[in-house]
Amino acid sequence: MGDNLKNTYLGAPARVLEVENLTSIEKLYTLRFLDNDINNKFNFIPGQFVMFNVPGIGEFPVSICSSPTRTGYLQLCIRRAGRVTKYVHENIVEGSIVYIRGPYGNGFPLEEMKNSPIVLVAGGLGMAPLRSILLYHLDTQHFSDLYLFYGVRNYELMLFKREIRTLLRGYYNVHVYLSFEDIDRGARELIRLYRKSIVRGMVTDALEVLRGSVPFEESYAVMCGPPVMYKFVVKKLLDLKVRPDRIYMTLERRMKCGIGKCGHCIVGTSTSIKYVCLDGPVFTYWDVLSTKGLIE
Amino acid sequence: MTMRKISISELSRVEGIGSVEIFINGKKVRDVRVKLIEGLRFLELIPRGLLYKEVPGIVSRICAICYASHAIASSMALEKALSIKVDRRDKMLRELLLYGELLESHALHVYFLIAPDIYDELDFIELYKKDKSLVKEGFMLVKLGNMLREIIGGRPIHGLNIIPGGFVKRPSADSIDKVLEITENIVESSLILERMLKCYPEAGPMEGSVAIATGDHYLYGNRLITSTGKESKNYRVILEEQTEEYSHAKSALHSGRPAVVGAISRVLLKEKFLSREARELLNSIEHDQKYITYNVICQGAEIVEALERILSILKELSKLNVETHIEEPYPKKFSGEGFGYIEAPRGVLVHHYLVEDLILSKANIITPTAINQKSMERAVHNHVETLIFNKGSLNENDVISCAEQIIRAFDPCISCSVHVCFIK
Amino acid sequence: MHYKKLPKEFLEEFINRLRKWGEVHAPQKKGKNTYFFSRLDDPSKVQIDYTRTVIPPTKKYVLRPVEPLMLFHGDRAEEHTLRTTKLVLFGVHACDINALKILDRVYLSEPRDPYYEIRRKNIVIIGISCMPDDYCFCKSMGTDYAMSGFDLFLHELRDGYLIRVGSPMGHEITWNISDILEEVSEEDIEYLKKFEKQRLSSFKRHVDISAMPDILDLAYNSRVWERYSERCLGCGNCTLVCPTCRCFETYDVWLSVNTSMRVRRYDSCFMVSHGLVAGGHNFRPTRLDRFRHRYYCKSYFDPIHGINCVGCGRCDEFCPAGIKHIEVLNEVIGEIYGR
Amino acid sequence: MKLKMAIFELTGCGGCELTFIMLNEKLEDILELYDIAHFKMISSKEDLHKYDVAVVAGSVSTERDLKVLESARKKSRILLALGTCAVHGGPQSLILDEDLEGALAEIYGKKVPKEMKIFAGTPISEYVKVDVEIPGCPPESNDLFQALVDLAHGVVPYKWDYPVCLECKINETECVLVKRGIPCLGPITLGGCNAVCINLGIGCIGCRGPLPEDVNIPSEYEILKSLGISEKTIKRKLRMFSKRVSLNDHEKNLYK
Ligand SMILES: Cc1cc2nc3c(=O)[nH]c(=O)nc-3n(C[C@H](O)[C@H](O)[C@H](O)COP(=O)(O)OP(=O)(O)OC[C@H]3O[C@@H](n4cnc5c(N)ncnc54)[C@H](O)[C@@H]3O)c2cc1C
Ligand code: SF4
Ligand code: SF4
Ligand code: SF4
Repeated sequence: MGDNLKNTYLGAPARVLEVENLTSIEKLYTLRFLDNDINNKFNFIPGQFVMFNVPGIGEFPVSICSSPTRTGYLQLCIRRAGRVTKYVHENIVEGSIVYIRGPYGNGFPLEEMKNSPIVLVAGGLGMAPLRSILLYHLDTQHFSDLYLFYGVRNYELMLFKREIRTLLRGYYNVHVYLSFEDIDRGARELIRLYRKSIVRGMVTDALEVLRGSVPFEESYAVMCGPPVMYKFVVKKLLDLKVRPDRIYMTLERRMKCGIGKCGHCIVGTSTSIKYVCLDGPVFTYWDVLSTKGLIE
Repeated sequence: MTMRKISISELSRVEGIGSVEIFINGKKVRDVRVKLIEGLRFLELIPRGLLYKEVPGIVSRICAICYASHAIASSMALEKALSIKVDRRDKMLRELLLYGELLESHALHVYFLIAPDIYDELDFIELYKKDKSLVKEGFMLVKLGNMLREIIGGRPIHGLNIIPGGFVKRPSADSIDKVLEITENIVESSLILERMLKCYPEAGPMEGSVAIATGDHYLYGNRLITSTGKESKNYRVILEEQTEEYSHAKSALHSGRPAVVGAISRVLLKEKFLSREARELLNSIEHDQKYITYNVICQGAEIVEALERILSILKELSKLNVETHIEEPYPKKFSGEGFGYIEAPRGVLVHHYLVEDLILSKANIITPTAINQKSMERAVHNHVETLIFNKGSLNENDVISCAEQIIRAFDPCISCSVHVCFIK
Repeated sequence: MHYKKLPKEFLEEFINRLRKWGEVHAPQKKGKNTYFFSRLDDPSKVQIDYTRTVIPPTKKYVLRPVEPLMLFHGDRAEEHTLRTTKLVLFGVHACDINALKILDRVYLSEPRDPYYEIRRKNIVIIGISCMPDDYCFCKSMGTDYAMSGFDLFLHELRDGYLIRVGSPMGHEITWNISDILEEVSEEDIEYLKKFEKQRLSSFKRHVDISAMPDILDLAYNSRVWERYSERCLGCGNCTLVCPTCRCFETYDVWLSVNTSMRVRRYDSCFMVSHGLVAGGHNFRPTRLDRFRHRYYCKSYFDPIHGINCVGCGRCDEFCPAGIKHIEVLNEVIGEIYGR
Repeated sequence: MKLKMAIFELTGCGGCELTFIMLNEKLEDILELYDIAHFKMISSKEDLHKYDVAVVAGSVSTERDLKVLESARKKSRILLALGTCAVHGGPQSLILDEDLEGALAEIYGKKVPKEMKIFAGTPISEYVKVDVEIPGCPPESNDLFQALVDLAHGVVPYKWDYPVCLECKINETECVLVKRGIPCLGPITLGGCNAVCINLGIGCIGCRGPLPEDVNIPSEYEILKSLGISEKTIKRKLRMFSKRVSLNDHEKNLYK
């Protein structure tokens, strides 16, 4: 871990190369640092995040959703959620300059997971950091098998539609399962085409449906989603016999610095104070057990 | 012949919300109604039950433009009620503060509200596009006034530093020196003011109105005096209450005649207090004193006066050793009744309190605009009638713009006016 | 350790000589009995036996309450450059010196905070011994004595001060002013022993911290938290004055239409927005959550530096609701012990 | 392109409008971003079409106020409530609807003005949706500046939630409450004023209104009571600037 960049709080200027509308509230930004040196040097682990600094407006943490194997650019999927992200959606366009610092956080322990099956459980925007692992696997065949469970309200709100549809069609050792709470037109179309891969309901329902078909006992599980999701998914995974020490999750807190100074992301009690930005954002189930308040 | 009604639904470039209705029957004006229709603020009822010290800070909320006048009038009334002494240095500071407020309020009125009339613009922003220097001069004066309100009053608006007995904290020597330097620079520079006021047209004859002011000192006093020669320590002898069903402000009369207060009354009744510089300005401008527009000329003179006074008081203060921390003044009595008379920028302001066991039990406040209300009607009345007489016919827009200009010349502050409550 | 003695009559001279190593800042008085560190122009103004300052000097001078971080002109950004002066903090208490070590751990761990680092490097710390008042409980926290973290530390003697020299910088100072220093005598050591004994027996408040982190953790659902959080105003005074609390907020301020400045300022975990994340979810939605969080954060047992609280008593002294940190802890602990 | 701004005055002391003038040099910056289409206090201009930003100052106290407010809302994209009267109701909100008749009789006697319907002073958010709130009596002109520049750039202005105590501590002022026993509403009052009053040595009187979310009135009540202040005075102090402060059953006839 550490800082690839010189200035701790300012970051390095980067140009927006492309903006793609993913849904009505999420956009994908492709960026490249102005300084080529940094582009070459910039290296990260899936699960890490950067601070996205908009001059004069503010700064926020955002997970990197491209893969470290694809160098020279950086992709960030940003949801319109508040002050700065609203500004970004409305005013940051192709050619805009923003400042990026990082990568920060621990990232997923990929070495440990090598050659095992992996289960990715994503809820809503939680797909963003998990896409990084997905792409990494596509490029390196890091895991023996990759099972993606992606729960989203409806097709309209689904991220990375093109990529996921490609994978749904069938890809060597990548298996994609989707769950929709509401069946809109897109969802209906998907159900028609890939009936076996789509479940109506929550992501936990999808996991349940696949009980017996996915080797949960040997798998690593990684999850990311809205705060309310964790409790239920962890319970389900344990129920499906995923080993407790193989459950990983990436969490979110308010962050003003990203480097363990500002104190906003501190969680835990007298025996277990943790900084989400330094000790996380990737945590294990063990961390959750020993740190009160981590997922609730 | 039928009655015509001309109305101005909302006056512009005045402080607060007011409207005017003029009823005309043939060549005669039947009635003029100035309606001060801003919502009620109840500021005489609200501070009841508070500790006496806290009252000036709350009643100052009557008006932002002259908050310090309210706070000082309130403090003076409480000092009388409870026999609280005021140190000489605090008296000087109060005077300085009042002059600062006078400067701020008059500069706002003359440069930002009246000047567009003189140069035929809709507002000072348009004026600024054509003539930066005039508006900048206005800002410079307003800023100085506000600076004084900040360092002495505690904040440019609604500062809480003013309490019965003086101040919580006196301004530091540094801040005095800083303002002194700024004031010196302004006094040395030559103002456009006089040139501008020379172009200001006359309007609004004031026959029949009685001028009222405080006695003793240019900005305050223990008694009220009038142009009819009457004087009294009891404001109720001078001012008679009256409620109009169409206005939220109670108006006041003197012996059945409309009263007028403000710069014009001060100059007419107390010219001898003015400095040479202020009198020079008055003499250099030809403007008939019988028109209310003369009020604006007097305001101009008072701007000059305020600058001179501010300079001399600051000079004196910078020589004194004014320590910032003071012992809190204490009351000698716990109950009592007291009046405070101040010349707020817009004229006579009366605060009258009853205190029981250091807690305020009753309050009565009379503000200048409420007193002026009847005179405004009278001036518009007179003017419109002359207009019809001179021109024969009547153009509604002319009437409206004239009436607005006349009322504006009074510098009404409607926010202030809507709290009148006489103790029965 | 290296020891020297400063005779009392040379105290002012000593302070004046310190100016060679930087601007001297020392405890001074405000109002009736409020103390704060600020530049000392007149050495006779120093409040040498002050109780505690509002903002701890060790926090105030390294982590400014409000500090510009960078400037933006359109999308051009530039770092706010620091012009630091060298400072000598004269009269720092042991608890604050120990607290600075905790701040150091946070701000000087990688990636370092550049603003903190520059300021930290430019500070000379001169400690001074003190007698506990009603609020102090540093003894319980093991922070009542500074064994490191200072350049010089003065201990009151009858006729002077025993100086402990804690760093090469400290040595440079004593070496330079050796003309006003003396050697420590047997009598001085006796006095020091007596002083320390009296100091240690003067504490009125105690808490047993040996198993505290675990006990508190187990008492997560204790009613004590609830009872006190009903009294707590959530004003954050306790965190702002704490020498080990260091949360900051950042925000952007417009200087004109197109230029702006990013600023950081002290923040407090008592603010509702502190635990808010995207989507409006709040991780500490109630005052109870926030109240408890502070106690947990302060009572965290760090494997290297021990407990996150140094027992300076500031939070107690400045709490408008009169909530006493140590009373709350003792009540929670007592409850688990089955009282 | 410049945005169009309109400023509307309801019932208040004029201080909020005055904060525009207090921007001094910065007013020029604002005029670079905005055209002022309507501002009765300083301008005779009348532009009654749509506005990008409508600034509303003062409380709703008359029928006329309500009409102005409703039309301001209809015509504008963003509505900004300026000042404690607009945000919280201001001092006039101490007189509740049920007190109104008595209060009017006390002021006017039998001849009560009939021209217009009078309400108890009410925050504007009770009638229309408010997008941005800048409380303060008077509001800080810098807050106004920041918000207007933010809006012109398309950013939502910050909404702070820290109390006066925070700034009081940052200034290292002597806490008048704990050190001198002077009643101070700082702990429950929204900060942003740089704790000016405490700098002078006076307790906060709560002119910026209560904290937006979690505000512990009962505890503050107990603190003031322990200073020996009478119940009646405390209630009045707490409710002085804000209708939002709830004192439950104590509220009736607060003014008497
Ligand atoms: C490690 C990490 C990774 C992340 N990765 C991503 C990612 O890949 N993509 C992504 O889109 N986001 C991601 N986020 C979340 C992202 O950082 C937030 O969405 C972002 O900080 C929002 O910033 P903002 O300035 O737009 O919102 P802010 O204005 O700071 O508001 C944040 C949230 O607080 C709430 N809020 C703020 N003010 C108020 C108020 N006055 N009243 C009520 N609610 C309020 C809002 O609900 C808002 O959603 C990540 C966060 C973390 C910690
Ligand atoms: S928690 Fe209280 S006693 Fe402990 S270090 Fe912080 S302020 Fe001092
Ligand atoms: S200082 Fe006291 S009242 Fe304020 S947040 Fe801390 S514990 Fe609560
Ligand atoms: S003086 Fe008032 S605002 Fe300041 S810290 Fe004390 S209670 Fe808070």
